[in-house]
Amino acid sequence: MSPVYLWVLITLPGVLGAGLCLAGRVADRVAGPVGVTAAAAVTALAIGVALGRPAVAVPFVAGADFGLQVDALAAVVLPTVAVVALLVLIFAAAERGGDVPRAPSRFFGLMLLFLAAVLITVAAGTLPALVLGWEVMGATSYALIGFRWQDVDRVAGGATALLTTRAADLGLYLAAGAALAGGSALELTGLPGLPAPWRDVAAAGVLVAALGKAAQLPFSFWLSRAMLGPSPVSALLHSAAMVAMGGYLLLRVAPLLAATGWAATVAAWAGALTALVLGAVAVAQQDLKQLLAASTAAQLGFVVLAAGVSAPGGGTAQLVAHAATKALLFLVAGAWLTALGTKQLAGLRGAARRWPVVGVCATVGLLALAGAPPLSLWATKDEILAAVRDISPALAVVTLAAAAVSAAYAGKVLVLLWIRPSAEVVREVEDLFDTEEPGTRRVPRTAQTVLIPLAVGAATLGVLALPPLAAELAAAVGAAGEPESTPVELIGSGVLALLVLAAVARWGTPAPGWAVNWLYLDRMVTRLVVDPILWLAAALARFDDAVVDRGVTGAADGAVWVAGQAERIESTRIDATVRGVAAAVRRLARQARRPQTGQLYQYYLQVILLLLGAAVLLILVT
Amino acid sequence: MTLQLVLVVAAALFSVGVYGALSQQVVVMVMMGLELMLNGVILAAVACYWFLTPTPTAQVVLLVVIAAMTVEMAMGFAVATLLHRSRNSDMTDMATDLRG
Amino acid sequence: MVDPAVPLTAVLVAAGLVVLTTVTAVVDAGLRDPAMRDRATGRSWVSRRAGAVLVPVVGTVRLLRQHRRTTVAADSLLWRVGVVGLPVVALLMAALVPVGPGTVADSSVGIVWFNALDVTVWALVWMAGWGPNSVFGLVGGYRFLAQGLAYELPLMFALTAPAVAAGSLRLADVVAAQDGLWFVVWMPVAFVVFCLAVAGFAVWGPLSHPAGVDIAGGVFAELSGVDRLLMLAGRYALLTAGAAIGVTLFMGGGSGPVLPQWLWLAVKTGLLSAALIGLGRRLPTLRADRFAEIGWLILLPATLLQVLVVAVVAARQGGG
Amino acid sequence: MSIGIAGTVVFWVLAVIAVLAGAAVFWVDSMARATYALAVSFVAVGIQVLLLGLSYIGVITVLMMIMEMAIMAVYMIMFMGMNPALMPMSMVHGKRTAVATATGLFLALTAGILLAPWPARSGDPVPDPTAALGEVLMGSKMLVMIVVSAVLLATVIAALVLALPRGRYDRFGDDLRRRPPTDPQPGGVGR
Repeated sequence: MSPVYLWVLITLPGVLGAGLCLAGRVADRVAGPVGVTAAAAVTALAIGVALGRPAVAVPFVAGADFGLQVDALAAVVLPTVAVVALLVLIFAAAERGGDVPRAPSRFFGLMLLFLAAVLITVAAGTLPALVLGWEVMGATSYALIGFRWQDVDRVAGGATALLTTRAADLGLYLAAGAALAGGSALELTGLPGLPAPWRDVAAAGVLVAALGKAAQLPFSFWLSRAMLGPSPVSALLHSAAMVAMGGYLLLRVAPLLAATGWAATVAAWAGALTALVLGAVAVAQQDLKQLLAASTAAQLGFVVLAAGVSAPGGGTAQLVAHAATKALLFLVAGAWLTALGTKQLAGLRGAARRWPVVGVCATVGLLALAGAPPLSLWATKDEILAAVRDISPALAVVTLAAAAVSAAYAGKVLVLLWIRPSAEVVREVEDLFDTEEPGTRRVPRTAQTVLIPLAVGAATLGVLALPPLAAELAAAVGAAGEPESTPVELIGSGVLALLVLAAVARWGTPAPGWAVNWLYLDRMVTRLVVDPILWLAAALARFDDAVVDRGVTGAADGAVWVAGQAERIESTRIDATVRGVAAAVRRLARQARRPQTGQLYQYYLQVILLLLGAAVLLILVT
Repeated sequence: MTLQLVLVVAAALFSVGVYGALSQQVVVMVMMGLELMLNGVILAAVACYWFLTPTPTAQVVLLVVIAAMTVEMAMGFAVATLLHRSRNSDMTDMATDLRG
Repeated sequence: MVDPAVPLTAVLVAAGLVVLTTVTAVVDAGLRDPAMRDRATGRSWVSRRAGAVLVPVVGTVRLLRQHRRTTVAADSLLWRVGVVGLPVVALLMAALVPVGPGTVADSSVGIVWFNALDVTVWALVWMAGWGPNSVFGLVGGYRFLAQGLAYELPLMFALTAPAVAAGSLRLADVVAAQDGLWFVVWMPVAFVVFCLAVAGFAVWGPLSHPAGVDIAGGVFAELSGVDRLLMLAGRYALLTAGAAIGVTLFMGGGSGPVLPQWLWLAVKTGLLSAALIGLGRRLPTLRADRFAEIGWLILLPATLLQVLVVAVVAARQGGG
Repeated sequence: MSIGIAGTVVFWVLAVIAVLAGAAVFWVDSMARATYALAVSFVAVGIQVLLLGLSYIGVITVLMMIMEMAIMAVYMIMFMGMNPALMPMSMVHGKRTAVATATGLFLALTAGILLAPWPARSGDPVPDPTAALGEVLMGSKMLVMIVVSAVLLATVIAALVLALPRGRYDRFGDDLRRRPPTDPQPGGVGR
């Protein structure tokens, strides 16, 4: 496999995306086809490199290469990202309402740029490459979330996402600095070998960055705000790409976490708690996309947990299966939003009956999310559970509870979607239509078609976590001998999921205020971080006005005073001297004018006399 | 025939030229005075060549003197023509623009 | 200046040459003088020939007997100098020519001397025009100066060409340098310009504007008696002397087979004079203002190119 | 090397002629005569130069000065517009001062000439001074000729600029496109 394909893989979407962005309105007509074609090419290339596993490196910064490599983990994730991106772009190109048709060129350009950044991140073999992909990913995600920049709150949502993840990203720089200080060549595989203090610093930095990106506690709130972006954006960013990259990074550096001793535990607990708490948040949501967002954070909690308990096989399987599932669900939400103009659960009551294909696909996705056997997330979650079980019973309990909670929120949506509404309810539902945007009342055939492969993925990708593939995957990603779930466990968890589903269908779900409002995380951050910083800035501004500015003004006043003194001296003494000299020169000049009579012969006479005088002088001297 | 005697002749020519340059009012006549002075210079230079240093360098000096005469004549005629055209006069007394 | 060693024969040959050709030319002029023409148009062939032969004698005698015309407030001194000066200058030119046995005035800077003499003609012709205090005469004198300015610079460069080729300013050296190939062959431009200049200082042919009929003969207007005779003679003498110099510079001087050197010189000079006289009679007179532009814009660059060619050739031959 | 008795006699006769003709320049009443008196003075000095062995320089002096005086005569007549020999001409100023200065200068120069300790002659003239001059001009003294040529070119241009009453804009029009140019006196080449 030639490394050239790897370069093409990342430069093709990057160059095309930048080109579309720069072309602007001119390229609107071709943007969709170009985007889809590029994504298709990327998919083909991704599959190619996944099979060929090339690695390249070029000198980038002093002491570190820009390295890309496709190891087993990347070989699994790269095609996943590419396929999801392709399907999402096809869906977006097929949409006739919503946000995308407003500026297709910008949308597809940014999406392609984002895709290129994700591909770099996935394939990154060194920290500089990782940072590069990471940063471009963050920047493009901001632009994509704030795609409808005319709405201030959407742009603000993008800013929140960007600022939060950026703040967490600093950890990556910290890690890079620690790696440099520790004498490493900034290769990801070299991080576990760092000397003690630097290794801990690097692990902490990577952990913070990954948790931030993956919307784990305490950073989860930004994901809520990010739901203001277009649905295809959510489908890509919050399923296979950006958020997933946080989990992916932790899977990548799982050896580093394990090497420190404490970081793995922190990651495991953070993941488990997120899975539980955000699951509860999801249960309380009344907005489909908000629910899906919370569920994304929760599901990625399992991935983070897997990284923390050194079960990269299960984590990878969870990542891939969740990507398919969540992309499917976000696209479904987007399709309904475009068609019906609402994403309120109340407004979507009975929506599954309107378009059967969409409804069935949504059901498959939701069942998978719930962990119902034999769908994908049931198997992957169990594999992680098997790993947790050996490490800490407490953690196992929390994890199990989180799995049950996920069945609860999935069941809540499922019930609402398939409900056969009464006439009164139908009126209620129709009142909610078009409250968020004017709906088109139709889902394009292409968009419906796209959902099918995703649904198939959501249903079947569980094989990655089942024998015989599970052991092979675990061995490939470097965790041979990872514990596998026993049939009993599998059956047990499946039964648990089905029981919870049944309970939800029967009794409904609670909606506590703390969960509806995402644990008040947003407010807490405002109080604890934003307000103090603003106060500090105001204080600094006052300091600037009161001290620095006054100093400058004082210096200027002093200079003016000195200048005044100098001016007095100049006008009295120097001026007088100059005048005196000028007067003397004038007198001399007046004298000098006297010989200038204008009469030629007098000039001659003067010359003769002068020359005679000179001759006499010469004779006298010699 | 000695150097001194030839130089005295040259001095005589020069002095006559000086008289002309000082006394004449007409531009062209003034130029004649200047020419006469240079005539004396030529004679003196040749005398020095013959009696003191019979080298080709002396001839170069003479060539330079002749060139100087040429320049003087050309510029003198040009200025005189200009003066005559603009003032309808060829008297140096009327061209006193350089009065200080 | 006159080298005592030069045989008397040389002086005689040179002077004789000039006088002979001058007389011939005067005969020619006499034949065309309207006053004389009647005498040459006898009815019979014999009387016509006899009249023709007698014309110069009669004409000369007539001019010698004629009283001088006087004009008001004439500047006689300058007038006389101008009139007498022309034949004298012609004789001095002839003295420069290397005739068979030797040269009357053999100067190491003969070519420059010739040039100085031809410039002297400027002063003389102008004086002859100025002297009688006559408008036509003065106009003729001015015309001559204007014309002189136009032909003099080309002439100087035309003279430079043979000097460069011969590597010497001595006329005898120039003659010697033409052993084998006459300079006229590869310096045609210089030769033509030279001949034009000869016509110019002889107030002849196309350059006879200073003596034009439109101003009643110009510098000749007020001349009478012996003055007129001298001036006319001087004019033809200049033409002849110029031809002699031209032969020396461009046509190999006295070199030639069988015949003695002085005879070859005489033959060539006679031929060139005849050509000059004949051509001059057949060409129209050029106005001085027209000729000024021709001289500056055509002749001067042409002679400069000629000198360049000659200089390159001379340099390639090893500096002459 | 000497010029012989005859040469000496000729030299002094020429010296007298030169000085007298020079004086005549400011003595005679006629412009033309004054001009040619100066020419005579120059020719006399030129022949003196010739006698002292510098044939080329001497001839050149004669050539140049006759030419110059012929032109100068034209200017004299042109500017003064005077009838020859008719009008007593005395256009002088400060004659007394001039005479005094000239006399004083002559006396001072003579005194200097007679009192100065002149060195002895060094070396003999070369047989062919003209060729020697050429060698020197093309060799060690070439810079002199280069400078002189530049000065002469500048003089030509400056003199034309000063003296010409009409410039190219007068001839070719304001846009320099008029063909043929308007001249008060048409020339000889094609016009």
